[in-house]
Amino acid sequence: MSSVLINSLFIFMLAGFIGFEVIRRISPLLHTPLMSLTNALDAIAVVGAIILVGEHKTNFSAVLGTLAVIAAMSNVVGGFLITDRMLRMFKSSHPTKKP
Amino acid sequence: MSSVLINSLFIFMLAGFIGFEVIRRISPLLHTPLMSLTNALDAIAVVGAIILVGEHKTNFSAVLGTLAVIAAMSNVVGGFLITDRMLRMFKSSHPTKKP
Amino acid sequence: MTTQPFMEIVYLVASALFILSLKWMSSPGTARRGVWAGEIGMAVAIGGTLLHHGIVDYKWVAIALVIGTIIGIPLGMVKMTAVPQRTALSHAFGAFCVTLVGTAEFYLRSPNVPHFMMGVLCCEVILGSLTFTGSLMAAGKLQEVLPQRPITYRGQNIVNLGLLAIAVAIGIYLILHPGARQLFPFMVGIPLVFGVFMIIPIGGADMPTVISLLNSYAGLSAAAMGFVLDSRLLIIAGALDGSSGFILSVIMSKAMNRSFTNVLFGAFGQVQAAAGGKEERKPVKSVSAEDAASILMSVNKVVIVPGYGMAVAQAQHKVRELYDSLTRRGVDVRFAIHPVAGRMPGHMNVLLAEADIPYDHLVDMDDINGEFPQTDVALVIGANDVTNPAARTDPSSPIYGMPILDVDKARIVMVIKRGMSPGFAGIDNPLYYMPKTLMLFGDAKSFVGDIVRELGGVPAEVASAK
Amino acid sequence: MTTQPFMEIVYLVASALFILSLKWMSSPGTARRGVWAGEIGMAVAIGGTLLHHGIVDYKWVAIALVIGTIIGIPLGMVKMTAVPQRTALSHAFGAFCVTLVGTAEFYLRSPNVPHFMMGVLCCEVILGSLTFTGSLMAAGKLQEVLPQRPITYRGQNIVNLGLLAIAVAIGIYLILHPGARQLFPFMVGIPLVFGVFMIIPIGGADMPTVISLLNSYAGLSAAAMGFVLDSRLLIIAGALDGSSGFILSVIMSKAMNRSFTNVLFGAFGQVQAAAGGKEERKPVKSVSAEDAASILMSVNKVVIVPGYGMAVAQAQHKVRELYDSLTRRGVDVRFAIHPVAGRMPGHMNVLLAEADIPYDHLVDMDDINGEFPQTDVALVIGANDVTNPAARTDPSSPIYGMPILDVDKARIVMVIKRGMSPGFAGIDNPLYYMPKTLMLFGDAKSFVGDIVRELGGVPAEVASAK
Ligand SMILES: NC(=O)c1ccc[n+]([C@@H]2O[C@H](COP(=O)([O-])OP(=O)(O)OC[C@H]3O[C@@H](n4cnc5c(N)ncnc54)[C@H](OP(=O)(O)O)[C@@H]3O)[C@@H](O)[C@H]2O)c1
Ligand SMILES: NC(=O)c1ccc[n+]([C@@H]2O[C@H](COP(=O)([O-])OP(=O)(O)OC[C@H]3O[C@@H](n4cnc5c(N)ncnc54)[C@H](OP(=O)(O)O)[C@@H]3O)[C@@H](O)[C@H]2O)c1
Repeated sequence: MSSVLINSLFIFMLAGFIGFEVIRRISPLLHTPLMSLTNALDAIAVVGAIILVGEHKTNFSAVLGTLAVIAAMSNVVGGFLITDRMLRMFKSSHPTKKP
Repeated sequence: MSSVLINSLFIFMLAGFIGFEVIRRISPLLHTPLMSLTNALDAIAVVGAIILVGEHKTNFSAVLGTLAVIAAMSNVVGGFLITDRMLRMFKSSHPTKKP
Repeated sequence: MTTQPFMEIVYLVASALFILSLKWMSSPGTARRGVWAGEIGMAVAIGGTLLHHGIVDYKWVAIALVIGTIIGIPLGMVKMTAVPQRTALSHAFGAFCVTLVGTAEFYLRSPNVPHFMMGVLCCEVILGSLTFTGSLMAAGKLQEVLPQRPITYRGQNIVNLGLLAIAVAIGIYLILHPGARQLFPFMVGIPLVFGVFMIIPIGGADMPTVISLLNSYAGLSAAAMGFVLDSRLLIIAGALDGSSGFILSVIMSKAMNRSFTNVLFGAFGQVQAAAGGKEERKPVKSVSAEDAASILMSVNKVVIVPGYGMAVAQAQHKVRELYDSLTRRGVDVRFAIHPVAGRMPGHMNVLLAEADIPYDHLVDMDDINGEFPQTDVALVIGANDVTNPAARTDPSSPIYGMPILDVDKARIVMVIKRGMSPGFAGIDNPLYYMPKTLMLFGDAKSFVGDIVRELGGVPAEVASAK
Repeated sequence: MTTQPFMEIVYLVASALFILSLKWMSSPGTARRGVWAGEIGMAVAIGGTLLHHGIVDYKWVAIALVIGTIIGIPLGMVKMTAVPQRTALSHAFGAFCVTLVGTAEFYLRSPNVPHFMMGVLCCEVILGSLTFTGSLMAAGKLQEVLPQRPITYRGQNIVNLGLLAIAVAIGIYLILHPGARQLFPFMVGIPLVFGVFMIIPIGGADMPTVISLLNSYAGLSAAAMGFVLDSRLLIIAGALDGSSGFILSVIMSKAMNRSFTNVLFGAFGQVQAAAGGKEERKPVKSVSAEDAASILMSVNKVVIVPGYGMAVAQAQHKVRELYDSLTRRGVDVRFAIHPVAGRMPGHMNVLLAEADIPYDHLVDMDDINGEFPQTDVALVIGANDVTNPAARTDPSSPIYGMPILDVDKARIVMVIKRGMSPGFAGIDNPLYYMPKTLMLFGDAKSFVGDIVRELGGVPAEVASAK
């Protein structure tokens, strides 16, 4: 068990490092869409909730799980939707226009 | 077991990504020292070899292990040594000199 | 979360896609591909999970997914100006989900929960629940259903920290005695209360910084949930979200030169009171839309500096018209974007992009500041603090040291705002009293509209003449 | 490799340090800190491992570590010009270690090795052993103890690929029947042979590219070993090494515009034969050191373009003297560094750094190419291909499309080389026949020395005058 946790620590360390490296380089132009994107990705928690509901170990867990799925799923849909809407708005003038 | 392998795949994926992200950004100025550094880091294989020798399960494995430790250890020492020697050579003229 | 190799592979793929998604997000050219990668990753992960052997009851899963989608769509269609509160709301949802799952897991597993595992579980639940109520409060303040102004009383910080301390103490007790089920509700409840109290003393304008902090909390709690469920995918997503929220808050506080503590303990509230409404009496030069228009007609290089006021007034489309008629006249128009102009990171970019202004004409502070000396007119539209020279010159100013747009270096400065009232920082702006500065008093939208009308008639012909 | 939590934490720390080490390597300012991080990580990891409960026999471990150190020190002290072969040699050592461990593990575990695990083990051993002999061969060719020229015979590729195929086939059989211990030696032996054959047809000058390929193989085999031993630290180090090797080879092949296959199957050999020694007869303008010196004295901006010849002639210190006396005269001197000038990535940078030339005067190709038109003299010292305008102009040239330094755009071009013989690519260089080009025939070291002597007398006084 403890080795599973250690392992999770490794994953966390690596992913955290990637997060810092990648996000530090994201142009300020995109900070708002970035927020909504990470938000949608974060909603991957839905998989945990799904299993909770699906396994239906106790009614209590199933009820909490259902609410959790609803909350997370609305983030998934809403997050991706608005991110895409924002990005569709970003248009480049053709470089010729540039000084 | 198989879950251990999956897990190794995760680690490999994450570390590989970090490798690409970080190394793509290393200035050409430092490509030679970079080679010798990664080389030294790679020699971390020595830990595997050490355990092989130390556990001394069979004479055969112990002998192979000993050779392996020797090879890897010489990379550790040699690699770090030359990298540091190279880097010590890189000097900056004070920014004033810059155009 | 499972040991089916097949699913693990699915999750591996999803993780890779998530990482690529963020990577592609780094430039406008590839950003949309990034979103697609994220969507595919998500679909793969959910699809794979549904095939999980353990799942016996599909009905409720399906129902929940449908309801979630139905709620999600409107959340995805909100107006661009509502994005800040929407973001806050979605943090609340995320944290809600995490807290619920954490709670369920606890009651399923306790009393036999290993110490470390219980520790992680406590982090998950505490972070989750305080993020939940905190984000709801933040959303409320941004939506202005709650009072914007900071509500402070003496001993506030002691009370808050006390609450948190109790929650943590309970957590520690639970780590040692995972069987104490009756205590768990308190470990959920107290942080819920703390979340509310935490936001009360913080002014509405500080919410964006708070939001990104809450963002990273949400990420961390999700990662913790990943630890509990041994889901690498979840750990990775959580870590990415956490670091992103953290980095954004750092960027913001830097650009506002404030410290987290400073934001969290609402120090600005006092400053506001103290610095507010000083030296209003100095004379300013105020001109009409005609005069402004006639000046703008005659120059070569204009830099437009949008700010929170443009957002409030919804003036971005009028600004677009101004941009058009000026460029049609051959005037070189750029936009100077301060990292914290408006009320969320990238606020101005999104609004101007919405108004179809090409993003390569939106110039970051560091790049544009060099150009102001060669600029004929710096047209400030509803921006204030981000143009305040006091940040450069007056060590006594509360925003001293905050990097600003050097509009005061331009040949002429025009400022569109409704009155002399200060901006977010609540301090007066010397810029307005400079001889080169012309104040254009009025609502951003209508005033810009007037200028466009003044410029009006001609461009069509000019265009055809060209 | 173990489940002692303590050790796992140690390895976690080591992994983090390794990653930071590479991150800090990215700029000269932090590079040395990077090395320290790597060293500490290594020390921590080895130290932690020695505390591993399983270790019963410390004697041999200690002996091996000492011997390794003793061998390592001279390997760390080689001359800078010997760095390429040293690198090759260390890849050989690394691969050797991996292969041995893989072999030992197989005999310890077989017949009960799960399929996937056995698959990884095969990758480890095959990659390891071919990298071992391959790197030895490469080192030999670079050290010139082996014939540099490519040795080719018909059907060579079929033979080689055949060998590899057999090894892989054996591997697959072993995956299915991990008990077939008697087959294992072949799976080690055949790749050893393949490694030799693989290098035979490749010319000495192509070795650097090969080396970086072998570098990534070494990394991958180490990572595979990590899979077998379930050591995350090893997987991470291997992945980092693998990607670094891969990226460097890509950079090199791009800069030489060649494909891996092209390098690996020695296609250049033919080209060399084909393109070698054409149009030698055209007239060239050859001048003496005095003339060169007097020109250099009279100009403002000189760009020095070092190449393989400077390395061969060990001319870097003389070049430093030249740089000094010119700068003392107030001439603006820069160095133009082509990514594949010399025979390994960063070759010129290391040599010039060794000669104490400040690295901020070493300018990358992309940055300097714009400056040549404003350059009075482009002084080419032992470089050839990287200055060959044919790469821009002549679609029939084998190096057409390879990015080059546009020295031909400078007002005057001076080329120091011993004769008219071609460079690595084995093709003639139109640059030498341009009217603006002056050939300075001679060994780089002595010729630069002469120029410095010619410039000689004056500078001291000039310096004092200043
Ligand atoms: N971007 C972020 O992430 C973020 C986060 C937190 C805090 N902040 C803070 O927010 C501030 C942003 O600076 P800023 O210059 O963009 O805005 P600001 O300093 O808040 O000033 C906005 C100005 O716009 C004017 N205004 C308001 N409504 C208007 C309307 N309808 N028409 C015309 N003008 C209007 C106001 O003056 P009148 O009332 O006289 O019209 C006000 O002075 C900074 O202090 C920053 O630290 C930003
Ligand atoms: N850097 C890498 O990683 C790498 C890897 C693989 C291949 N390569 C290849 O290597 C080549 C490098 O280009 P390069 O321009 O640096 O070198 P080059 O094209 O190989 O030309 C070197 C020139 O230096 C001259 N030279 C040799 N010894 C000399 C001495 N002692 N004194 C003066 N001149 C001497 C030679 O002409 P003389 O004999 O007439 O003197 C030769 O023409 C490129 O083709 C590149 O693709 C590079």
